[in-house]
Amino acid sequence: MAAPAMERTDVTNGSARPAATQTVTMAKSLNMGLRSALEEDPKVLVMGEDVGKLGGVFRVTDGLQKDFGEHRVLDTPLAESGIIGTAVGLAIRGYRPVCEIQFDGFIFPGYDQIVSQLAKLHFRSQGKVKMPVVVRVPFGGGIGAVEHHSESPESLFAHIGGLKVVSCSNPVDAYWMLRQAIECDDPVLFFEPKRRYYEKAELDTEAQPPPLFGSRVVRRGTAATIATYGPTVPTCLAAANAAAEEGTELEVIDLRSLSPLDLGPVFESVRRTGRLVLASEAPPESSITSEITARVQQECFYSLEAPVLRVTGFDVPYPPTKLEKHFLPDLDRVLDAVDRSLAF
Amino acid sequence: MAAPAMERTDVTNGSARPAATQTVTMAKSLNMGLRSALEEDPKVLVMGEDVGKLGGVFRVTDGLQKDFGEHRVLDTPLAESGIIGTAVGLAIRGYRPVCEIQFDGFIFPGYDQIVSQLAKLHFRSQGKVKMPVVVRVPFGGGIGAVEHHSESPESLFAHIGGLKVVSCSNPVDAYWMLRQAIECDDPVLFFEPKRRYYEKAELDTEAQPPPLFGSRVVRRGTAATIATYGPTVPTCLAAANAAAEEGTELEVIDLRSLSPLDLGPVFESVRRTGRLVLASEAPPESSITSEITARVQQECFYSLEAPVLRVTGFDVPYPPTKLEKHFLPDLDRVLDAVDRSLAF
Amino acid sequence: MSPEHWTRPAHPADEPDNGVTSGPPAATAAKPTREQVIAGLRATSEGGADLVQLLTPEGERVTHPDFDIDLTAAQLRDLYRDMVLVRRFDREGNALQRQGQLGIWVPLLGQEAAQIGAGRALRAGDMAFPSYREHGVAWCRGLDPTELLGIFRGTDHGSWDPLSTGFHLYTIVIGNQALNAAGYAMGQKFDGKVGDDDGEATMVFFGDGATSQGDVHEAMVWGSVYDAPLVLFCQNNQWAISEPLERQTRVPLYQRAAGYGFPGIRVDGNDVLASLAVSKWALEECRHGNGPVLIEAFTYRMDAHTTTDDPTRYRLSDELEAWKLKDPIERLRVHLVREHDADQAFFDEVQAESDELAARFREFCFAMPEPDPSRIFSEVYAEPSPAVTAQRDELLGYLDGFAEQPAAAQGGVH
Amino acid sequence: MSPEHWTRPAHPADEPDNGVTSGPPAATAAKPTREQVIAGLRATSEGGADLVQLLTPEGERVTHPDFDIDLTAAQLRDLYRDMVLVRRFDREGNALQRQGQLGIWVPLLGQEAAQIGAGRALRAGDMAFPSYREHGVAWCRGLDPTELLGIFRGTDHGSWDPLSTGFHLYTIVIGNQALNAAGYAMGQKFDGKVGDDDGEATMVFFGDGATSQGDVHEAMVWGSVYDAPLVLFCQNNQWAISEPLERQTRVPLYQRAAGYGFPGIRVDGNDVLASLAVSKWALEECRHGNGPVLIEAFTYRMDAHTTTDDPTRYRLSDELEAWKLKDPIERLRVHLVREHDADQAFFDEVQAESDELAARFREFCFAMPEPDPSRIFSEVYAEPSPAVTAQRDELLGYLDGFAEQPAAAQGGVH
Ligand SMILES: Cc1ncc(C[n+]2csc(CCOP(=O)(O)OP(=O)(O)O)c2C)c(N)n1
Ligand SMILES: Cc1ncc(C[n+]2csc(CCOP(=O)(O)OP(=O)(O)O)c2C)c(N)n1
Ligand SMILES: [Mg+2]
Ligand SMILES: [Mg+2]
Repeated sequence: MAAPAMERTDVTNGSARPAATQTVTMAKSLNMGLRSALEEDPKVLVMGEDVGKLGGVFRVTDGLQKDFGEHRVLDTPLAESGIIGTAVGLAIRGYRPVCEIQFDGFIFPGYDQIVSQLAKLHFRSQGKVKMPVVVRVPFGGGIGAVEHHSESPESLFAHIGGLKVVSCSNPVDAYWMLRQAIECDDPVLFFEPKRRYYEKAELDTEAQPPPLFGSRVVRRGTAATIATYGPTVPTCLAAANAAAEEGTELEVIDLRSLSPLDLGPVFESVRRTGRLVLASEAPPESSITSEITARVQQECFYSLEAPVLRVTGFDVPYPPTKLEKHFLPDLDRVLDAVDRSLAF
Repeated sequence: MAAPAMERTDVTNGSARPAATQTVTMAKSLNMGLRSALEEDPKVLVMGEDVGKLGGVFRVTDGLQKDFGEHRVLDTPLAESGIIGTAVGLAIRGYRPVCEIQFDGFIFPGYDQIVSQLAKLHFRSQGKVKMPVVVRVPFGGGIGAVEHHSESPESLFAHIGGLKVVSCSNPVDAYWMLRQAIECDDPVLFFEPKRRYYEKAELDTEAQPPPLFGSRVVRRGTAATIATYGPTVPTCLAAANAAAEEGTELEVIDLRSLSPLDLGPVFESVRRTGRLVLASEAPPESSITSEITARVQQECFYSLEAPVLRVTGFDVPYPPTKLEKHFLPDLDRVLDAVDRSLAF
Repeated sequence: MSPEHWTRPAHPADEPDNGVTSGPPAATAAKPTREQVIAGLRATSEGGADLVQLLTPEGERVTHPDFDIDLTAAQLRDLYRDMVLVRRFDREGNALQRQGQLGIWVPLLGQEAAQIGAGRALRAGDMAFPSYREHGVAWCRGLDPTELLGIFRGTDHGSWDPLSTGFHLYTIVIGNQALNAAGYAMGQKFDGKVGDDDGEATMVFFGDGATSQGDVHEAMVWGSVYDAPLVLFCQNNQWAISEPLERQTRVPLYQRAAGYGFPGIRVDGNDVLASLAVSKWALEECRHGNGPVLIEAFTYRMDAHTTTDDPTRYRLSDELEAWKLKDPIERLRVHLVREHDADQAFFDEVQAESDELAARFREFCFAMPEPDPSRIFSEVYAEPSPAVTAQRDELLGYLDGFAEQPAAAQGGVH
Repeated sequence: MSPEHWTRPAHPADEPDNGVTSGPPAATAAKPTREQVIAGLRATSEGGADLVQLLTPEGERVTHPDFDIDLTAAQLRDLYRDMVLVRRFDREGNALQRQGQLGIWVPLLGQEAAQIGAGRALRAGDMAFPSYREHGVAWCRGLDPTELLGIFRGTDHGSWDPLSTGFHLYTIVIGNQALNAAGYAMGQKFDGKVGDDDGEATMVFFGDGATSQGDVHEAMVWGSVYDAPLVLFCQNNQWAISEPLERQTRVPLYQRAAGYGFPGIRVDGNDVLASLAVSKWALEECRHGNGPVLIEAFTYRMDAHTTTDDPTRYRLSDELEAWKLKDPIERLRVHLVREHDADQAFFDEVQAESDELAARFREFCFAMPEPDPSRIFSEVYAEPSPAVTAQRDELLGYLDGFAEQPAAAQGGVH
């Protein structure tokens, strides 16, 4: 797969501001993405718990039910298997449901329908039945929430053949990636970094977005490569900025697509820098960062000057949130790993 | 963690045969393991679909309900969330349930209870509530079954902090590992390679078993290391025998414990051989084989003479079984990977 | 490895270190107790006072205050023909499995009336979501029975087109299809296809065991909350593999419906007229916006759960004998003879047609080609994934290597 | 990052490139329609003819043919005291959240009678499985209210001992605890603790929204199939966050029970006497082996779903006003004054006690220590995992580095 467009390496700093450009939070850009999709295709539905009148607990679906009605924006009964299972049926009927799972930790009652039906029906029917379903999941920690509200379960979907998995890291990507995910004829698990919902950027709704399933170099550098996704992209960019002040230029890659992985840009980068650090909030064991490591060590065997290092959450249940500052990869832990990599 | 006992490198060829020794299939040795546990501890329960009068679709629980009664061996209603969820409650009450999931592909309705309760209650309660629950899962392909009956979902559990995951590869391990899993105060996902259920070995029920959570070198070699688990252990041993006939001595490690991984023996081996091939039926993406690769490239960075290579299933839904011979790692594909590793 | 087995693994042939030839242990003496047999018989031989029946086991036509149906002799003969043909290819499927041509077969024996009644009540615009035993419904939806073979031979996961046939693919994970059907029925409603005589409806099939699954409950919740045109057709065949109905419920299953605010009806599932009448009524209710409806078809699984199951381990033959007296085909045959002048010529004709079908079914099975290895990777996604494409190319390249150098096919280290 | 927020993320403070300060968008004008308000009021202001009530909203004692209870004046005062104290620390929890001392609080306001009635019906040997709003039940089980604070402050996931208190930890994943409770109740039965007056029972708490989850259904299946001593206590507070009852069901929830073959009772959840009477009866039935029983306590969530919720977005204040007239505490107060000579001294005393409790609750909260980083890894397993131990050692070593060289705490590349 070709490397995606790399023009906009800093998405928050558009210089000329075209007419279609506005400053928006990620929550707002997602809302705009849903709104455009609902406007353009009458088959698009939004469904989930509290997505209607309340507009979702994060207000991502704010105002949509009011404007599109209760048959386009559905406040469903409280059961995630039901949400996914009926979305599958609606897709068979020709609809394009966009399901909201209220929090990461509540996707598991719907896991069976995702794995057994959503992921497999296209293959099972040899393409006769399409599954254009998007499952939006606010994920990750850092918001001081109670248990089950801060998890990073994306690897559990990347492991499942038949699913596609993406994660946005900024409001601009959020808008385009959601629109592209809704247009995609495959089931897409769409992971939204909830602690970034209220960060802002300039969104040009008439721009040409890069392909959905591509990674992107968001900062050029030479000393080492950092690859990451979702909530830790800003963290890693901040780490790279801090390193730059001390004269170390780090390359940062926003993976964006977690399955399929678009590792071409990572391989290319690692061949130049010889060093790779991966950052993710998820527990490391049998995860997406394990997978990237496995593929990089194979493809870049002779280029690596240090082992691939990972900065991640831990292989434990998410801790009480007074402790999450130690659980989540932060600027210091990322730079510590870079140091260790450079020391090899 | 210390490397486990390695005396018995070939479990099927005991030379002296003590009184407590008999030739058994894996299905039988599992049955014996359950029987001993039921006999020794009145808190042990066996529960699942058709485990009672029928003795399970694989007859692993054959005769147990007859001998221990319906309150020890429970034919449950048909719902996996119910099986796991009530087992959690029984464990809170002080029982030690051993749940049977009829086939790998049917564990997903119970996934939520496994992830949200079974895995987390010990941590949540800071040890006040123990979760000594074993979930037995006949897994893997090669039996010519219809969809959902041949999957290898173990990585989806290895990724979850709070769970332990093991897989046996032969009748002797099956007996001891099951007994140890039932004795363990943590929740253990116990993956049984169903296509090996009727392979036989000599079982000495008075032997001293190695620790449950340890890997084991099952064949000594020098040219390259193969690490594997469950159904592909015999495949890899056969591959090593074939290679030996051509003068190449391969070391084979049976991982046995998939979470926690006991990689000490793997590191030690790779430091000697410089080459590692991993074999597993599971799809590779974000899997246990990815994890092992990630850790080996880190720990053995300067010893590896070739990248870690993987021989696995593919990142697709399990295919119709006329095709499974191409999906499952076989002797030839393992040796092909060894060749590629040696060619580096 | 050929798909000769489902729950009984074959001994693997691809490994030299394997000397295992034995199958699973022989059936033990774990027979049901007397009490269990009596309880089982009581539970299963009678449907209770609420059972809707239009044709007695003796072939007598009876009336029902709420449900009735007016059928011509020709229509009755068609129903008879349906049931005979379906039973015939079902038996052939069993035989093909015994001969090693199929990995497994899931018999419907005894459930022909339930399925043909429901299936013939469906209209072209309706949609059916089967479980895995609905060969009779497949027949009514116009599938050629040979289209069912791939799943059981291991060449595909279902070959027919769900949309053009109005018959979804078989669903094996118990209960999943109930929610998928609820969603589809919601779609029919959102499409404005509900509300008058031309309305559409969806019918979902599941077993007595499936009623315990959360998904079936959630389908009832969704169906009722969205007033979906959904008929939940539960074939209570008294057994979920080895577990009798009492492992799933204390009370008749049709009574569940009231708790969700829609009607539940227990129909004699061995009476094709009653099954047809109740199904038609339920579908009409749904078409007009009065869904959902739950139908419990009280019937019996006369054969094993699948060809790999051994029912002698958990039920006594007395039970089967009792149910034989209620055979769905036999009662219609008697009725046709007594009341509708069906003569031997008619029965011979159906017999001949069923022989032909069986022969064609059989021949088709023998001639089914092996799927190509590339099929492992085909249509995993609508928009191909580079990762899967790379894996495909690697495998096909690897297999090509064997084709070119057959000597290497036995492996070896160079 | 401090746990100031649940559904409203804080703006992260650990990153220099972040200049975001705004919260979520302000509430929009998406108010309920007139029709919805009328429907809502009709659905929620009356429990219907089947509602079991012993004390009217006006404080009048009424009788019920099936359920009654004989309480002394002292017992009535105790119930009153319970409700006042529980409400008081509940309000304090809300206030502590507003002041940034708690990440979130889940208010029980309005549900005191349902919870105290149920909680006081439980005996020492019984077990309760709460959801996350059962502070009143916790109180009855003898927990000190301060034990509830850790979850909401983010210092732990529940600090009390479920076994010694007979009160399981709060369960946040909707419905999960119903199955855990069913299993526990099965254990009580297997232990021989069911069958006579000394029997044990289990009570599980969940909301109206939870009834849609498959797990709650499966708990009803398991409970009934195993005759488990399980009381399913559903607090129908009319709302699941923003969704009114009609998004979950067409008919009253207590009617679900009949479909599983056990009794379902709708009780006035704002009437502590009725809640106590029905709960006692249900627990007695279970102790004697006649479980399960479903209780639907018809009540109202008078406050927001949690402190991060904004109910003005989805319901009108009229509804709240209607329910205020049925306040559970007020009606018992009136009753005590009118019928049991409760004087101002009694009310002053309860007031003083509740002030003390609130002060202690508050002080405790302020003084709660930060957990140690090693807590992240503690008790993940009963038998430690080397992988987790290694991760712990690595993190603690890394943090030690900062302690030794505070200059490095801002990071940097050397
Ligand atoms: C989720 C799930 N669990 C277990 C199984 C294994 N299994 C296949 S059929 C069956 C029994 C089904 O009984 P019932 O619902 O009564 O349908 P019947 O087979 O009698 O038609 C079981 C347990 C499965 N297919 N799916
Ligand atoms: C499985 C799951 N899905 C979603 C949520 C988010 N959530 C928390 S409370 C709630 C509403 C619960 O309503 P109800 O059962 O009526 O209980 P109440 O809060 O009214 O007491 C939701 C949707 C959750 N905790 N668990
Ligand atoms: Mg059945
Ligand atoms: Mg509620």
